[in-house]
Parts: sequence; structure tokens; C-alpha cells
Amino acid sequence: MEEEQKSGGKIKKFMFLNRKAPYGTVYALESLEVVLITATFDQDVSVVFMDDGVYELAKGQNTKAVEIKNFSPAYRALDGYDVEKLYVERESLDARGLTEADLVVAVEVLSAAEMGRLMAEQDVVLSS
Amino acid sequence: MEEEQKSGGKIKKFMFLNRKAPYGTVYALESLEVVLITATFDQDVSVVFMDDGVYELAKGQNTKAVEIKNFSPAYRALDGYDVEKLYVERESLDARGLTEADLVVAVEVLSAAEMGRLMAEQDVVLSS
Amino acid sequence: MKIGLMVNEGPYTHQASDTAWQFARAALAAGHQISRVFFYHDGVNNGTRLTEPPQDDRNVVSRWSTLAEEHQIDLVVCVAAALRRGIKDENLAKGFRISGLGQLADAGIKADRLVVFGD
Amino acid sequence: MKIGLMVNEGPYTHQASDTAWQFARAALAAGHQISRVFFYHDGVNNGTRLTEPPQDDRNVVSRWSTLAEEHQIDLVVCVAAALRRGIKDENLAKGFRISGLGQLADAGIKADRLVVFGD
Amino acid sequence: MLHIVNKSPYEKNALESCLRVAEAGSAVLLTEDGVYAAVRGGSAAEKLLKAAESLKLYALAPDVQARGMAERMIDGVTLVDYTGFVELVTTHPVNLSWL
Amino acid sequence: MLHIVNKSPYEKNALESCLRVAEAGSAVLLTEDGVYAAVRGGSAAEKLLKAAESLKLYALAPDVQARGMAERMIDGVTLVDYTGFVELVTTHPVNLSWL
Repeated sequence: MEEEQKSGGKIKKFMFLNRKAPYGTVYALESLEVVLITATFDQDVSVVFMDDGVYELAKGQNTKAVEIKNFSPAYRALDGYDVEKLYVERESLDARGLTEADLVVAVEVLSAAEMGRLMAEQDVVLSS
Repeated sequence: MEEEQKSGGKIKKFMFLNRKAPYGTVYALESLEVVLITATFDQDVSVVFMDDGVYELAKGQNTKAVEIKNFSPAYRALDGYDVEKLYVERESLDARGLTEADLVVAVEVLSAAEMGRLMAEQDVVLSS
Repeated sequence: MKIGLMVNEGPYTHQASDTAWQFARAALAAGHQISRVFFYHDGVNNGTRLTEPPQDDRNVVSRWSTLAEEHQIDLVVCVAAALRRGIKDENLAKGFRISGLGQLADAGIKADRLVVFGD
Repeated sequence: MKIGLMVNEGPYTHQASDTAWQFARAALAAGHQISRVFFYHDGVNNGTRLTEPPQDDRNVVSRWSTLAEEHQIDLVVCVAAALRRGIKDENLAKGFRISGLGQLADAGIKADRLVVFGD
Repeated sequence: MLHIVNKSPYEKNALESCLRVAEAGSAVLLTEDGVYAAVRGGSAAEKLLKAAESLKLYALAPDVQARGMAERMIDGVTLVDYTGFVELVTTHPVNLSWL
Repeated sequence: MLHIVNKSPYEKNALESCLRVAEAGSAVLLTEDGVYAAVRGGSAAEKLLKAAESLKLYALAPDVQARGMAERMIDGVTLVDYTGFVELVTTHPVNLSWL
């Protein structure tokens, strides 16, 4: 298989954990760049948004006045990189008064307990 | 007066607000360096410790194993710079299970409300 | 009014430098004077001439240099914080100068207001 | 075991780089291999050769260089993050190299464990 | 007095500490990630509304817009632009940034 | 699974989020400012003790000592040095840093 050739072995489960809001710090943007690169290595990639990370996906971002690039459209491009496993923690949405309908991409909403199980199944979890 | 000559005007009330724990980040150390310099400008200096800033004053710090310089003794030197107004917020101590007896220097303990009044009396508040 | 600014975080990593620059521009437009911008903690990293952001992003460092040139703003990078982080004359951007912490105290004394931007 | 490290914060500002270095040293002493240290976000600032900490403080940058030399550790600074922050070959410390984000994915794939140190 | 809060109330304790010590009549300006405190339906907004009885609340509109929250702000918070931020600083004798 | 928390529970929400999702039987290692969570008499220590029933708790001794908390740690937290940190990483198939 092509995956095995490139990675030199079995496919690993990579989780990217996003817990920071966009713009206030650069972590959200630079973490997205890691996801896009890792996607080209044909691994099993999951992207998780919890805590303030759910704000990365908020609709209606308009950065004209802060003069910082709006990178929220890039989350919609993840599908084109075959990154299809996007998870959001329900407790994080609820605490912030947000629902799935407020997000720019389709996601799977998991409870905290389900999120914990998913994390434990990974080989590598990257956070920032 | 010498103060007036050096500052070119009236003495100002400077407050230095410390809210960060030591070692985990450099803010506590570098903020202390600002206090020591500002003290030589003959202004009216207050130093406040609240939230995790109260940990800066904790007794018994031993940084041998982390190999980072222990700067807690420097708070005891503030007196020699004529920095005598050290304030700690009571609510911050209580939440962390600490008392005045756990601190390396003598401080005045203020309630949150008293702290708010003191802040409003300042000309300049520096935080980091 | 004379306003001094303190910037405690580096470019891009934190929005602090962006907000400070926007604040400075608005203050100048309103007829105020920015007497000094003092860069401390990671804020000293705003003073590197080596940054090269992506083409579609703002250039935080050169924006400061330009604003300083147009309005004669004193951009001071703290020498002690800069040495810890590897900012020296050899990689210092245009319009910045390296000096001591006394310049922050001085700004606090002489300005009518001092505003801190950090993390 | 082969262990990869990711360091997300700069020297001194945050303890992350200190803890990562202590971890690396302990892992090597226990017979493990540190396959790569990948510096991302502000972590790229660990790669500047221009830091000059106070005499009584540790030198975070040179400690990494020394450890890498003694144990043939691959210290990789992310090029995209480095360009944003002004880290280039001209101010790069000994033992570090600048490369792409693929080196992080590669470390995650090839190492038995990847540990992240950040803020 | 002007208090400036640039931290998300869900991530950090800055707003909570600010509200604990701020005197009645003070102004609180939310900037950067601090604006999330004033988003309708969030648990932080409830606490902020209680504080609003004795404080004047402001939020930096450019930051609200950047984060997609322009249509979601609670009542009782006045939006200001950077010019308004400057005015808040100049009209209050002292300001404090809760970093 | 090994969870690593390096944030003060009084300043940030990292530990709270970790405890919300961590599965029973997981290990939680407190490092850097994270060690304050295990200081006796603190409000965070109460929450941690509840979690301790289903989790294995560790704290990095060098960080505990640096902060002057060596004599103040709650029972139920195992102190480890950097070698112990390495062992926790190698003996758990996956680890997660709550940054």
C-alpha cells in the first residue's frame, strides 16, 4: 500500500487537540497548518475542538477591522485533504451557548466521556 | 527636592500587579526587575500579589532540581530599595490554603474590596 | 494627551502587539501623542528585523517601524529582556532602539497615561 | 524506546523548554533514544544563537546544542514558524536545523512516543 | 477607573479576578479573547450581567467581529472601536490590564 | 493513558478539562505550575481528591520543590523525578499534554 511505503510501517492514529480561541493567540492557526501537512502522510487523522477551540469553527468571523487574516474558511478545506474526522465536545459548546448550527463545518459532537475514550485509542496526540 | 528633580515633576503612585506563579513563566522574575529599577526613580511604589502571584512569596522554594535560579530571596531585598508597600489579597491566599506565615516577607493583607480601592488611587498600574 | 505603551508579547504569537499598534494609530489620529512604546518580556521579539510573515499576512514588525517613522515614536526594546531572547543590534529592526528598564519607569512618570498590552 | 519531543514555547519565557530538556536528559540516561526534537510556535526561539542570559542563569539554547552534539539528536526548527518570528540560518544556533512541518509528522510516525511541551 | 480584560473567561481567571476587586462605577473593557465573556447564552455572560448592575461594560468591536460574535452580544455592553478604546483610556485617570 | 497538566488550576481550565474527559484508570501527571493543584488546603485539591478515586495521580518532584510546596502536598499523589516522568511516558501507550 502507498500508505505503508510513505510512512514506513503501519498507519498511526493521530489526534490534533484544539483548545485555544483564534486570533488572541496564533496556536489555532499554526495547529491547523500541522493538520494540513500531516494529512499528506496518509495517517488516520482526527481533529478535536474542545474548550475555547470550538470558537475556531464559529460562523461569521470578520477580521477586516483587526487586520489579521481570517483563516476559518480553511477548516472547510479539510475535507479536500481527506481529513473527515472532526469532533467537538458537547460540554464545551453548551458552556459557551453554541450549537452545531453555529459552526462552519459539519462535526461529530461527542460527550466528555466519549471524547476520553477516543483519546485513549490514539497513538499520538498533538496539542498546543 | 531630589525626587522632583529626577522625575521632573510630582511623585506618581506606581502599582506593580503580580498575578503569575514563579518558574512556570518568566513574568514574575522580570516584573521584579521592573520594580527594582522603578524604585530608584523615587516614586510612590506599591507591589501587589494576588491570584497565583501570591506563590511568588512562598517560603521554602528550592530550585536545585529544575536548575532555574531561585529568585524568592530578592523579595526580601525590596526593603533595602525603600519598597515597603507590599500587599496581598486575602481571597487569593484563602483559595490556595496559604496564610501570611507561609510568605518570605511581611505584607499587608487586604480584602478584594480594599484592593480595588487601592488600585483606583494609583496613577500607573503595571501588570504582566 | 501624552500616552505611553508597554508591549509584553511577541509578534503573531499573541494579539497584544496588534492591539497596541491599532491603539497607537487611533490615538495619533485623535491628536494624542504616543510618547514611547516600551517592549518587555517576549515583546522584545517585535524588534527583530528578520521576521518574514506569509505574503497574505500583516507584517507586525515593519508596521511598528513605519508608524514610528511617520510620528517620531520612540520604540524601546528592553536590553535585559532582549539579551535573554537573542535580540541585539545585529538583528534589530529599523526605528527600534535597545535601552534599559529605566525607560519604562520614565515613560510612566512623564506620560499622562500608560497602557499595558500583554498576555 | 524511540521518543520524539515537540517544544512549543521559547526559552526563559516559559518553563516548557526547561522541562523538555530535563526529560530528554533523563530519557537518554535511561537508555532511550531521543529521535528528534521539533520546535514549533514560539519554540523556534530556542534556536537563536544570539541569546545571552544573565551569568547566574542557565543557558537554555546552548544546553540544547550540547545535548544534541553528545547524543546525535536531531533538533529541527519549523521553517514557517521560524520565518514569522525571525529565526533564520544567520541567527541559528549550533546543532539546530530549519526544516518543514513534515518533520513533525515523520517524528510522530517513526517514534514510539511523542511528548509535547508547551504553554 | 478602567479595567481592561483580554482573556477568555472560559480559559483563564482574569475576568473573575477583575470583577472581584473592581469598585462600583468602574468601567470594564473587553478586548481580544475577553469579548467571549459577553456572548449570549454562555455561562460567563450570566456572571457578567450581574456585574453590569454596578459597572459600565464595553467590548472592542473589531475583536467581536473577528470572532464572529457581532450578532451574539448580550445587551448592556457598549461596543467601541479603537478610537473609543483611546477615549476610555484618556477619560479615566488610571487603567489596569488584567493579563 | 497518561495525561500531563502543567497549568495552575487557579489560573487556567486545563486540569478541569482533563478531569472531565480522563477515563477511569488513567494516570495524571502534574508538572510545572500544575503541581499547585495538589497543595493541601487549596480549593483545587478538593476536586483533585475526588478524581483520585478513579485516577492515578503523580506530581513532578523538581517542580514541587522549586515552588516551595514539598511539605504541603496532599496524600494520594505520587512524587516522581524526571526519570519517573520518562517511565510514565514509556509505560503508557499514549500521552496527552493539556496546554
